[in-house]
Amino acid sequence: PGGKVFAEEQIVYRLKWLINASTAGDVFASSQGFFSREKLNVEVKAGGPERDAIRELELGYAQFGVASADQVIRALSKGARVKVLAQLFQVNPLQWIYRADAFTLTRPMDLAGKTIGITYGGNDETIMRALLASAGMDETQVVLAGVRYDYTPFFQNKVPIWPVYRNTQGILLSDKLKAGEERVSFFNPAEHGVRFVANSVVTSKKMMDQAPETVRRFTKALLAGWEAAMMPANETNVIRALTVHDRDTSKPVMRSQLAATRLMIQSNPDIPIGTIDTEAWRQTEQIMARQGLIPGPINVVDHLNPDSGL
Amino acid sequence: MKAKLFSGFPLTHDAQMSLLSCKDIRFQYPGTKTPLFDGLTITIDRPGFHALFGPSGIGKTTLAKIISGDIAGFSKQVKASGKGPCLYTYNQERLPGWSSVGRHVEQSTPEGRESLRDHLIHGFGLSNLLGMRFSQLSMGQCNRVNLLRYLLQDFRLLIMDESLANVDEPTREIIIYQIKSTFPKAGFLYISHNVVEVARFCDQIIVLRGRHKNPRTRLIVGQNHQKSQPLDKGALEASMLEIMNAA
Amino acid sequence: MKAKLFSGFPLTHDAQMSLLSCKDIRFQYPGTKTPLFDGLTITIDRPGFHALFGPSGIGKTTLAKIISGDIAGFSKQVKASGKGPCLYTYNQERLPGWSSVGRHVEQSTPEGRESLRDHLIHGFGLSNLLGMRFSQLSMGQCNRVNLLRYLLQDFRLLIMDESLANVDEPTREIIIYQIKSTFPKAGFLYISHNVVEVARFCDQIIVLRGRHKNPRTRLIVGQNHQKSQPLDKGALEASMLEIMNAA
Amino acid sequence: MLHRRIYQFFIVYFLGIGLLFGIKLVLGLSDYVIPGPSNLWNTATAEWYRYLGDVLNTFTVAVVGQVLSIIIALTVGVVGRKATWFGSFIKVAAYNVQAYPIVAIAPILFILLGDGYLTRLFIAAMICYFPLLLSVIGIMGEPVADIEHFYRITGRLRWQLEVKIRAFENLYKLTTVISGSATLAMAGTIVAEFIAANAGIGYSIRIALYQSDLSKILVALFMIGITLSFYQGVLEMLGTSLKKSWAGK
Amino acid sequence: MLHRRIYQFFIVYFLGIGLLFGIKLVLGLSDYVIPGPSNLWNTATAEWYRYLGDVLNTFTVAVVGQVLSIIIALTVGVVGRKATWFGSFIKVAAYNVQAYPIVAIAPILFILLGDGYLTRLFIAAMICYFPLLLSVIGIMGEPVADIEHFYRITGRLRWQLEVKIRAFENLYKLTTVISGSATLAMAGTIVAEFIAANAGIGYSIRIALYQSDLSKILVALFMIGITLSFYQGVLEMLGTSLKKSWAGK
Ligand SMILES: Nc1ncnc2c1ncn2[C@@H]1O[C@H](COP(=O)(O)OP(=O)(O)OP(=O)(O)O)[C@@H](O)[C@H]1O
Ligand SMILES: Nc1ncnc2c1ncn2[C@@H]1O[C@H](COP(=O)(O)OP(=O)(O)OP(=O)(O)O)[C@@H](O)[C@H]1O
Ligand SMILES: [Mg+2]
Ligand SMILES: [Mg+2]
Repeated sequence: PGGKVFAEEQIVYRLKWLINASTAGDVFASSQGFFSREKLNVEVKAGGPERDAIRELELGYAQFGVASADQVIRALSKGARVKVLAQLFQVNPLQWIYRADAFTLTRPMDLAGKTIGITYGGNDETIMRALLASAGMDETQVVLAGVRYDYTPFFQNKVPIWPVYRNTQGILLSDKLKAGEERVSFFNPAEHGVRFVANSVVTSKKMMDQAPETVRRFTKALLAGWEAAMMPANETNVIRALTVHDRDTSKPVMRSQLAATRLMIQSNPDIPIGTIDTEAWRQTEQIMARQGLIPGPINVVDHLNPDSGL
Repeated sequence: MKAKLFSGFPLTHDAQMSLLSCKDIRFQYPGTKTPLFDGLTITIDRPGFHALFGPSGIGKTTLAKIISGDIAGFSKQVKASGKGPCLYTYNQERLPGWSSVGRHVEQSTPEGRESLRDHLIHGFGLSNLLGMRFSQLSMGQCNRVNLLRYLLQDFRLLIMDESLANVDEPTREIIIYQIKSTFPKAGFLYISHNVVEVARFCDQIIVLRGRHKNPRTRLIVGQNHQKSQPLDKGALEASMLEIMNAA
Repeated sequence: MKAKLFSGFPLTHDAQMSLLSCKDIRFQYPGTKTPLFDGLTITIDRPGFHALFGPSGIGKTTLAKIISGDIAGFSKQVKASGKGPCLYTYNQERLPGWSSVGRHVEQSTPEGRESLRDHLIHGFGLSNLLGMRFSQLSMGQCNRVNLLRYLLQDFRLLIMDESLANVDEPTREIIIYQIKSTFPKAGFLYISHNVVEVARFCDQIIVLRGRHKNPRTRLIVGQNHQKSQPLDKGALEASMLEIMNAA
Repeated sequence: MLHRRIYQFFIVYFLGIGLLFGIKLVLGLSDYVIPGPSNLWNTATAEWYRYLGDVLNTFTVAVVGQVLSIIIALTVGVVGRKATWFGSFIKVAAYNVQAYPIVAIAPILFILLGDGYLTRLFIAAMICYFPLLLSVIGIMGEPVADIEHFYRITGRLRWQLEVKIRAFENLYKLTTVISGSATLAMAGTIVAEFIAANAGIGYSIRIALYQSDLSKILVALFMIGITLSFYQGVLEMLGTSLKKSWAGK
Repeated sequence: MLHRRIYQFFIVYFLGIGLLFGIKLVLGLSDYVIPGPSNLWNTATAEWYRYLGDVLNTFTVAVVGQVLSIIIALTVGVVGRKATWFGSFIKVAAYNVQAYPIVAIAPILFILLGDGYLTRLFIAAMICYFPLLLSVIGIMGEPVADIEHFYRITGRLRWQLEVKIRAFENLYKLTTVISGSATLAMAGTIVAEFIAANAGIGYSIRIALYQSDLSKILVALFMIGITLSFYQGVLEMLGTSLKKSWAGK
């Protein structure tokens, strides 16, 4: 019989969020055949608020996934055996948007007396608290306001400092305000010493032990996909690939989003895409431990596999 | 004494006009093949206690509803004299359950008829039942309570569709005498399957006859007996026979 | 011919035993002050067409339900002879509305009684109504259809609570004669307010009397008239008088 | 009846939109808080066709979900109608499960059912069935003495017959609740898509919300409303003809 | 009746928990996916008191929301019961608003009502009222001819009396639906808190979800269930005594 001698391996890859510019490399790796070149048949599944890639790994619904660092650390503290393969975002896209004409935030002390939106229970809460603590500020010096998916309080200026994903929502919001003749700025905690890791690629320890070769091939293909997706030359193709899934974002917006994403995936051209920032992971664990979000130390560094894709 | 008590009660009926006249009524239930009535004509020329009589299923209830307007669309063909509406009451009506029978009757008594009400309650043998809910009454008690509240209303004609069917004969007799003496000038159409009763108490008896008989109705004169009168047994039997032959 | 037709029908009643005996029944409706029955005792010593008679509200329906078990808790005090249950039927029962009356009756006919059913349908004057829904029937038609389906069942005693109250007299007469001739050895307890009827057709008549009368019941022997017999008018009037005096 | 439902929906919808524009005008809100008419119109012309597809997708799930929920409600209602221990237990179980907000048990559902069509269907059915259940229990728990007496006393009253009698006697109430529950099935499916799907109008609404695009949401609501009005109208017509054929009137 | 409801709830809850533990055991899952007994127990002892407070907070909103929704449902149901144009219009409006998933109209609500107590109450009432409405329309739309005839023919049948008669004749169905709707009010309030509040158990569940902490969610579900069983039991007792006092039986 002709055709393929080896069947492609069936893989499910669960993203953390809906498909948008933040998942450019994931989608591109799949659409441009990076996976199939590695003899992998990968189904890239969009995530969502009720999705949890780590749970799906354990239940066998997925073999690889994207999870935020706080998810990984929490899961590890509860005995989940999960391994980090690559860190996609070098800079956490979670930042705070505000109207540039109203005030300027150059240092954490500038937050004093202002109303800041945080998602209670979300990692923006953790980050903001860590930031305030590292700046030696008391929480009573600011007003924390719980926010949800609905931006109306920000639009109405009731909560003037609002947490957003800089590379996606950030672009949309600044466009909207621009249309209303208002300028925006972003407040980025990483610039003030809080380096809280964002999305990373994870798999289960079982996968790691039983199919190291698959893990290697997957990581390699994925990172190659990201590499290609981030090249400005490929922008049109990336946008085409994303538009298949994301029909709601216009191309100009997507272009801006991709530009912003690039700066976060590859903040320093010398550091290869996917590099795990061990120091940032250590800091992330410390922050979580200090805020009582995990019961004790878990040495997250032991669960990072910086070489898996090489 | 009783008669005097209610001399103040407005008697709305004009003895000069005919009580009821139905002309050329045609009615067919939807979904049935033949009309129940086809050109039915009836006249009763004076107020009083009259009857509508005929075998089961012949159309008494239907005709009654047509006259009262419960079946709509016959306002042109049906005429009744006097002021006030034609009321139709039947033996399966119920009173609401949330308070006692006495309270409901009280609430549906028009102003100024309180003594009439108390008089009827007593005469109908309901005095001891006023504190009960309707659902606790026996069938005959239900019949009586229901009829009573209708008698308190304004009407030019009251059609009683087997309204006393579940009441024992002695009580029924008392009630009929009482109605006749209390409302001597009002119009009643009494539907009953009891020939003796109809022949004895009613003034005129409309007998509804089978679909293929001609004419469809016969008007027979009954004994229209009052409590104080002597009863002529022979005449009664003649009326009964006439009714039975007509049906 | 009719009687022969159904000679195969199982007549489950043993003429030696008493049909019904109730002993020392005490019953009070919850929420009422005085018991309706207090030590009530009744015996009917043989099958046949009997009656339960008494003024409205005296407790006929209640007693009937106690006997049939519709009001539970009296299995010790109530004994009835023969096989099969005591059935209780009343004039306000309805048949389900989703198919025709004929279909419902068909479905509730026990096997082997189809010819009995057809015989009764014809005798009750229901042949033309089988295609109709129950809600389209007149009151007397409802009465007949309902009674008919009970007669097709197994029973040791059938209590008919005003089951023919809304049927015209000639039809009622036909039906009663038919029941008596078709089920000569079964037990019936017929509740009716019609003295003539009760005195003429019933064998024994239990008269329930007012709360303060002693004894609470009287057993009167009626004419138990059959279709073929001559009717002794004098004896009938005597029975009627006896019943009326007892009540 | 059908066209009346639809033009009445138009009135309702445009009253609502008018109200929003009124608020915008009075409070002087900018376009990103409440979109203006031209913005809305542009969005409508650009998106209506795609949203129609999404709504129809959602709609098919909703219909299956509704059928499922009718079955569940009838089953639970019939079992739970009796005042027995088991009946009341079933009721307690059904009520409790209902009290748990679907968002809270969604993680558990994902563990049990995985993601995809089944979960979507299940959530839709869960949201839709409870109101049906309440009515079914209310209807099935109450005897229709005048009809049931014969069957009870002659030993013929199987539970099927009992259920049939009570359903028939309350046909108007049942058809009202069932045709009304279409609304709930639709809303339930949308919620399910909102939390757990990659298709359907709920998913589109979710993205529109994420992008803070109120005009898209308003267009989506229009498509939902028109579809539902149509469906409801059809259900009511079915209900009427059922009543006609079953009750013969 | 009350204690029966509560111990039946215990059975339901522990059956559910047992099922989860079973899955955990069979599939060898970590505490992250399904918490183990000791994990659950620790969370329970640590959090039950705080969650109790949250549940009671939610509960008070739910009760007010339920009362509100009963009022709305009765009002709309009474107006919409007639087969007139206006009646059917009110019905269309009520049905359509219901079909819009609350998450989609939350931004609009937010603009109109702000966030906080009112929005929470409103959403709770919105979720709870619709099933009530369906029953009320079903009940109010059907005449009770044998009782109403007298009042109609004598010109006494005001709408209040008509409503009273139909309500009374369907008291069992109404009390079933109303006491059952407590569940919906509770679920509705939780949803409201989930999408639009900073207090109550819905808000706590939301945080627990963010933290992927299933054991907290299970403890929260327990507190919700027990409160609701209690409330439901009380409502049923009230219903029974209402029936007693109103219907005299
Ligand atoms: N809704 C209906 N649809 C079709 N036919 C009907 C309907 N109601 C009554 N009928 C038929 O019309 C005829 C007359 O019915 P109606 O109730 O007027 O009789 P009636 O004279 O009052 O009888 P009864 O003395 O038994 O009450 C009957 O044969 C009945 O079957
Ligand atoms: N549920 C109940 N609660 C209280 N009292 C009741 C109840 N049902 C019946 N009664 C009373 O018990 C008495 C007997 O009622 P029952 O129905 O047995 O009378 P009946 O002899 O059949 O009368 P009728 O000939 O009028 O049908 C009546 O006075 C009635 O008011
Ligand atoms: Mg009639
Ligand atoms: Mg009786």
